[in-house]
Amino acid sequence: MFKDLFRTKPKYVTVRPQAVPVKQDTSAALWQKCPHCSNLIYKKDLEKNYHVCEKCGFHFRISIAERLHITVDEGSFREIDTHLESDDPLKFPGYPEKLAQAREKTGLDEALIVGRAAIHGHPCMLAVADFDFMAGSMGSVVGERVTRTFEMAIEEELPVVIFSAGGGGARMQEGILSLMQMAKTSQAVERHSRAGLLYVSVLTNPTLGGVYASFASLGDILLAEPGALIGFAGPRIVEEATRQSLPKGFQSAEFAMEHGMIDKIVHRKDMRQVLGKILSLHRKGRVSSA
Amino acid sequence: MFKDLFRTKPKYVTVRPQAVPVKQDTSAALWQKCPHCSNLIYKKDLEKNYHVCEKCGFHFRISIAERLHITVDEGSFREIDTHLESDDPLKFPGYPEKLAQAREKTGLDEALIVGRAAIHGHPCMLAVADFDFMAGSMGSVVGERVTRTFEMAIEEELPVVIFSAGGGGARMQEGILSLMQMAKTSQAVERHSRAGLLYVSVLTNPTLGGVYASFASLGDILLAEPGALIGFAGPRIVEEATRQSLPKGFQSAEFAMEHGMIDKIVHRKDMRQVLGKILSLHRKGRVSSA
Amino acid sequence: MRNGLFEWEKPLYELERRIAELQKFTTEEDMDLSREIATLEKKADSLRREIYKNLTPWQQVLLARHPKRPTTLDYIELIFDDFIELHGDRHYRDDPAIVGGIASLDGISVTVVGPQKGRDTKENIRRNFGLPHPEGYRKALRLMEQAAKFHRPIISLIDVVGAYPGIEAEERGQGNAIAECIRRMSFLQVPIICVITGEGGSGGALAIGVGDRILMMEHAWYSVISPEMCAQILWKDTSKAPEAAEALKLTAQDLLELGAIDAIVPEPLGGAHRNHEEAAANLKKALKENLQELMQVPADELVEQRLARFRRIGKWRERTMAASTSHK
Amino acid sequence: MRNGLFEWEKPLYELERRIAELQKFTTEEDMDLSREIATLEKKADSLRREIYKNLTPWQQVLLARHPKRPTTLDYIELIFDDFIELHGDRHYRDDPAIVGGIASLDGISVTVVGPQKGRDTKENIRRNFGLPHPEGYRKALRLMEQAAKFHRPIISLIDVVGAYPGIEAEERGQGNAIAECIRRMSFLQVPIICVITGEGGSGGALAIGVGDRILMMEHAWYSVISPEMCAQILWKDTSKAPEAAEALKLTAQDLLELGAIDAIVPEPLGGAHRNHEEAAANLKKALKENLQELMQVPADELVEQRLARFRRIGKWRERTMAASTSHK
Ligand SMILES: [Zn+2]
Ligand SMILES: [Zn+2]
Repeated sequence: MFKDLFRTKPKYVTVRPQAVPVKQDTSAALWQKCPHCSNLIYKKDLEKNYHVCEKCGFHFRISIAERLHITVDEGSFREIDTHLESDDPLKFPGYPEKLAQAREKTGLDEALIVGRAAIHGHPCMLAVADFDFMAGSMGSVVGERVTRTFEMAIEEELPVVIFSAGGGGARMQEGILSLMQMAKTSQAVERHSRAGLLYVSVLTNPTLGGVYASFASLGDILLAEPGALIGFAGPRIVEEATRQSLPKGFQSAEFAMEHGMIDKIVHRKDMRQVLGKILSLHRKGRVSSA
Repeated sequence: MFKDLFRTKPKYVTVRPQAVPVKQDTSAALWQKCPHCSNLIYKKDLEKNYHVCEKCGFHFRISIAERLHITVDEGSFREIDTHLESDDPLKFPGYPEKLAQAREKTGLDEALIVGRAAIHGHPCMLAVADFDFMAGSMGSVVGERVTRTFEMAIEEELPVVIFSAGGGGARMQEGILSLMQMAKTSQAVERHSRAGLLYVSVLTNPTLGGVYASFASLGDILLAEPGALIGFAGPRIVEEATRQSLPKGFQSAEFAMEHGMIDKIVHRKDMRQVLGKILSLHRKGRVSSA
Repeated sequence: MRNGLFEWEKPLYELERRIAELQKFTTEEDMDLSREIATLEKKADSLRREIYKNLTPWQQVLLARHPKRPTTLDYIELIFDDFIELHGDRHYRDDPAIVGGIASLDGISVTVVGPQKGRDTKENIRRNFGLPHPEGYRKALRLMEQAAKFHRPIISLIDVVGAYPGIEAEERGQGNAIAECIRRMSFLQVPIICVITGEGGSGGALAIGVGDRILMMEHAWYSVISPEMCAQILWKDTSKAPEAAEALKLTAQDLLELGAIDAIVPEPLGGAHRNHEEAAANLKKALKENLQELMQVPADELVEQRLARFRRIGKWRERTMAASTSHK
Repeated sequence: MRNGLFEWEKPLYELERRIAELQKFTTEEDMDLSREIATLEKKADSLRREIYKNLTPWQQVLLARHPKRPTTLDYIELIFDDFIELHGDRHYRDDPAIVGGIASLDGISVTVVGPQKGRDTKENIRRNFGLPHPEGYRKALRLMEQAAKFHRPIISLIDVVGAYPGIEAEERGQGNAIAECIRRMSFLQVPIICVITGEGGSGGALAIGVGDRILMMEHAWYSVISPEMCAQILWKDTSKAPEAAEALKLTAQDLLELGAIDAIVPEPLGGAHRNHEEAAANLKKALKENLQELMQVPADELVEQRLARFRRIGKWRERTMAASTSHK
């Protein structure tokens, strides 16, 4: 049904992330302060260094365009326009306005885009989230896009790579429909898995709530960027609920790794290479080519 | 192959547990002291009370004959003589003598016997261990008997109930052959499980080492008698290795339950009824008889 | 709430007290007040119907949290026979905030799981107020997978405000535990009936909420987020929970219209806490009817239908079309 | 042991030192001592062969524990390409005492798992001296089940004196973790090669020791119980470990005769610690040969053969027969 949508209708691309400009600070300041170590960094250096603080290794949040630029083979990304626009099914107070603001702020139509890409020559389906779009939260459109990513990957026997940044979890403005996207996406992951295909989930800062508690934590292999906040309940909620002070590094990628929740922490500069190796080790027909 | 052994050869029963007398204290004392609360118990009362201290609930170890008496439908137990006698494959110093002593002490030919039985009218395959035979440890014969129990159960589509008391773990006198019984029995359990059949493992005091780390902890449902010692490394080994004092109740059935390792603690007097209920809820054709 | 009564029940309570007085009078003074009593009772009856028909979403939430509302174990006791509780996740701990086991539903063997609130303070502390840790979800999953082995239907009774947001819960992977529950439950080849009996809070409810039938007790609520937390995030003010409850569309009626649930199980007038037996009887009837239907469906078809049902959920507009199209 | 040398190596060490002296002399003083050196080297060579051919079981045990013996990560580095270590059990903790990941064996993608001892004191403390907790076994199992999903062969490199006998290890279900590993590994539909590279202690080794081929490095040991613990239990005297080592039949040669292993991988003369590269090259050759054979076998047949192999293990007498019959 939905597959026909892609095939028969003209591609109507409103968003081409490669063309989206790196966000500009309107203050035109040349320096950026590291929120972790307070180091002052020359912005051009920051860009050259994958938006990572050279002094302390803090990974700044980056836009989808930047993520694609440093991750996939040049020119390989082809967005699949899903033609979907978020509706306001609950007539939730303020939701249309928030959507409009997010669109303006990010230049994106939703918090996650999907497409075909290649990494080190290995084709894959790719989805990338942007925290700046309503905290990367998952409503009907994000859930549907993630689901379609896995379905197309099944059809084309492709691995899936997803960069999550769903700090907002399931989007409350779409109520129960958002909650149900957790089930829908998890089921798509499992269908893809049962087809014997690979799914690498990359957790970037922050991945929380209903996004973490569904497709984002169900990868065959879970990678994370250093320092990324990863968890179900966010730190403030935990602090309020327990009235305890949180342990150092609570819910950081390093914390998650120590507690057995992720496979590997990968510095942003190494991400493309590690993904390439993983895809290579899983490429079709490799096992029998003894 | 082995099945033919049962079928075609004459049954040569040397051990009929129902006929094995309850162990007699040669001192002929009428009173027994509870090792847990030091309560002095009139022996006849102890027998009437399932060999449980009325004051503190301590469960005394009981013989296989007693276990059968209080657990299975009267007269239902039919031992399957496996015709197997332990050999001394490694020529291990002192092993033949230890076997001879154990045989004399218990009147059994090995640390575990198997047979067909019924509990509350539900037929099952049953295996019962006796700690007094070389600490209930598993060598080639115990491993083979357990394995055959599951294989016969598969053939006859029967549930399996096992009362373990393998405090001795894998029997060191048979070296690597004992260790491999862990694999053999675990595989038999899984074959039985894949046939969709029920296995209830009842952990009695003590169940440790290679017995706990194989078939005994692989039941669909794990029951335990109150206070039973359950674990992999015995408490003395843990104490020596860690040089820490052990927490209260360490490795007791209650401890195991709190840590999520067993399903239910069942007082000896209720065991027959609970097993009956479980077998009833799993009886064939029950689900579809809506 | 005072003495187990809500503000909005006050007029009713006054009437009920008056009727009781008159009845007492009748007995003690040997006076015939039957006409007066009948009038008042008629009035009470219509007031009752009016009140409970027009509850606001927030009032529904409060009703679903009534301390005397039947808990999971209450329903189990009233609906099933031969319940044997089974414990433990086989990894870390037995979580008392989730119970589960095997039982008989009028001769049909089933596996039952569900969060369990305490019925008094002591039990609430032991059960962490019914807020599960990851090991609770893993226990539920273990029991559900066992049910699948034995081709045994699963009944999931859901009453949980959310998964516990604690430090240890996060350490032991609350998010991944929920995700694994959702993923694996979705593919179990046995009939699954989920019932929101009280509170259905977020991922902590959905973790055991994927089924072939999703029922909801009349006064239960089910939402992506609790109204309080929603109010806190949106308006930095938890006292606006009533507005959030309104906005979230969390009542049984709303969810039926949104296609998130299949049917509403009626409660006794005034809520399940007023008559546990009646509530349980209604639920038992619904369980049996649905189970009998589901048991006719071959296992693989069941799973396909279950997946198709969730596959459809979501609402959006199509960008290429001139007018907006709605998908459901 | 002193300076990494055992008592029984002393005569050899003296000879080797003498040869080194003469060689130094040759260079420094420009004297031709080649005949003397050749004589001594011939003597050393035959002494070396004699010593390492006639090691007692206890000496084998000590050799297998040599602090410079290649560890699992050493072998991985020397044998495989593109190794990516993967972490965690997804339940509680990443256990540094067991490592695992994916890698390429000359173009064949494989999953590798194994206990990891530290190569110095600091690493040993971090890795708990290579003694795994339950979460270590659960990580290994997770990675092995993932290998099965991708039809990827499994290489299990075993060097562990036993599962850690600690309080927390028991709390988190050491026994059940081992049992589940054994049970599930047995049925994985991919080729599995297990290699006892150093120590193979009890259930802690068997947990990742069920395979289609079980290989053993020449000087490794594998036993139902460590010699020390056996001596402690039998004779209340750990100094009798050498006698226990003798009784337990734990050397590669003994185990080959007992049918518990399939083949012995030769080590460099004097033990794998003397030449990591040579040891790894020998192991790599054995892995490739065995893997190529196993990859010809259909997956379900593989599992049946694997099960049949363990099904046969055990020795007893038949009671009905007049003479004793031996089964193996
Ligand atoms: Zn910095
Ligand atoms: Zn007592």
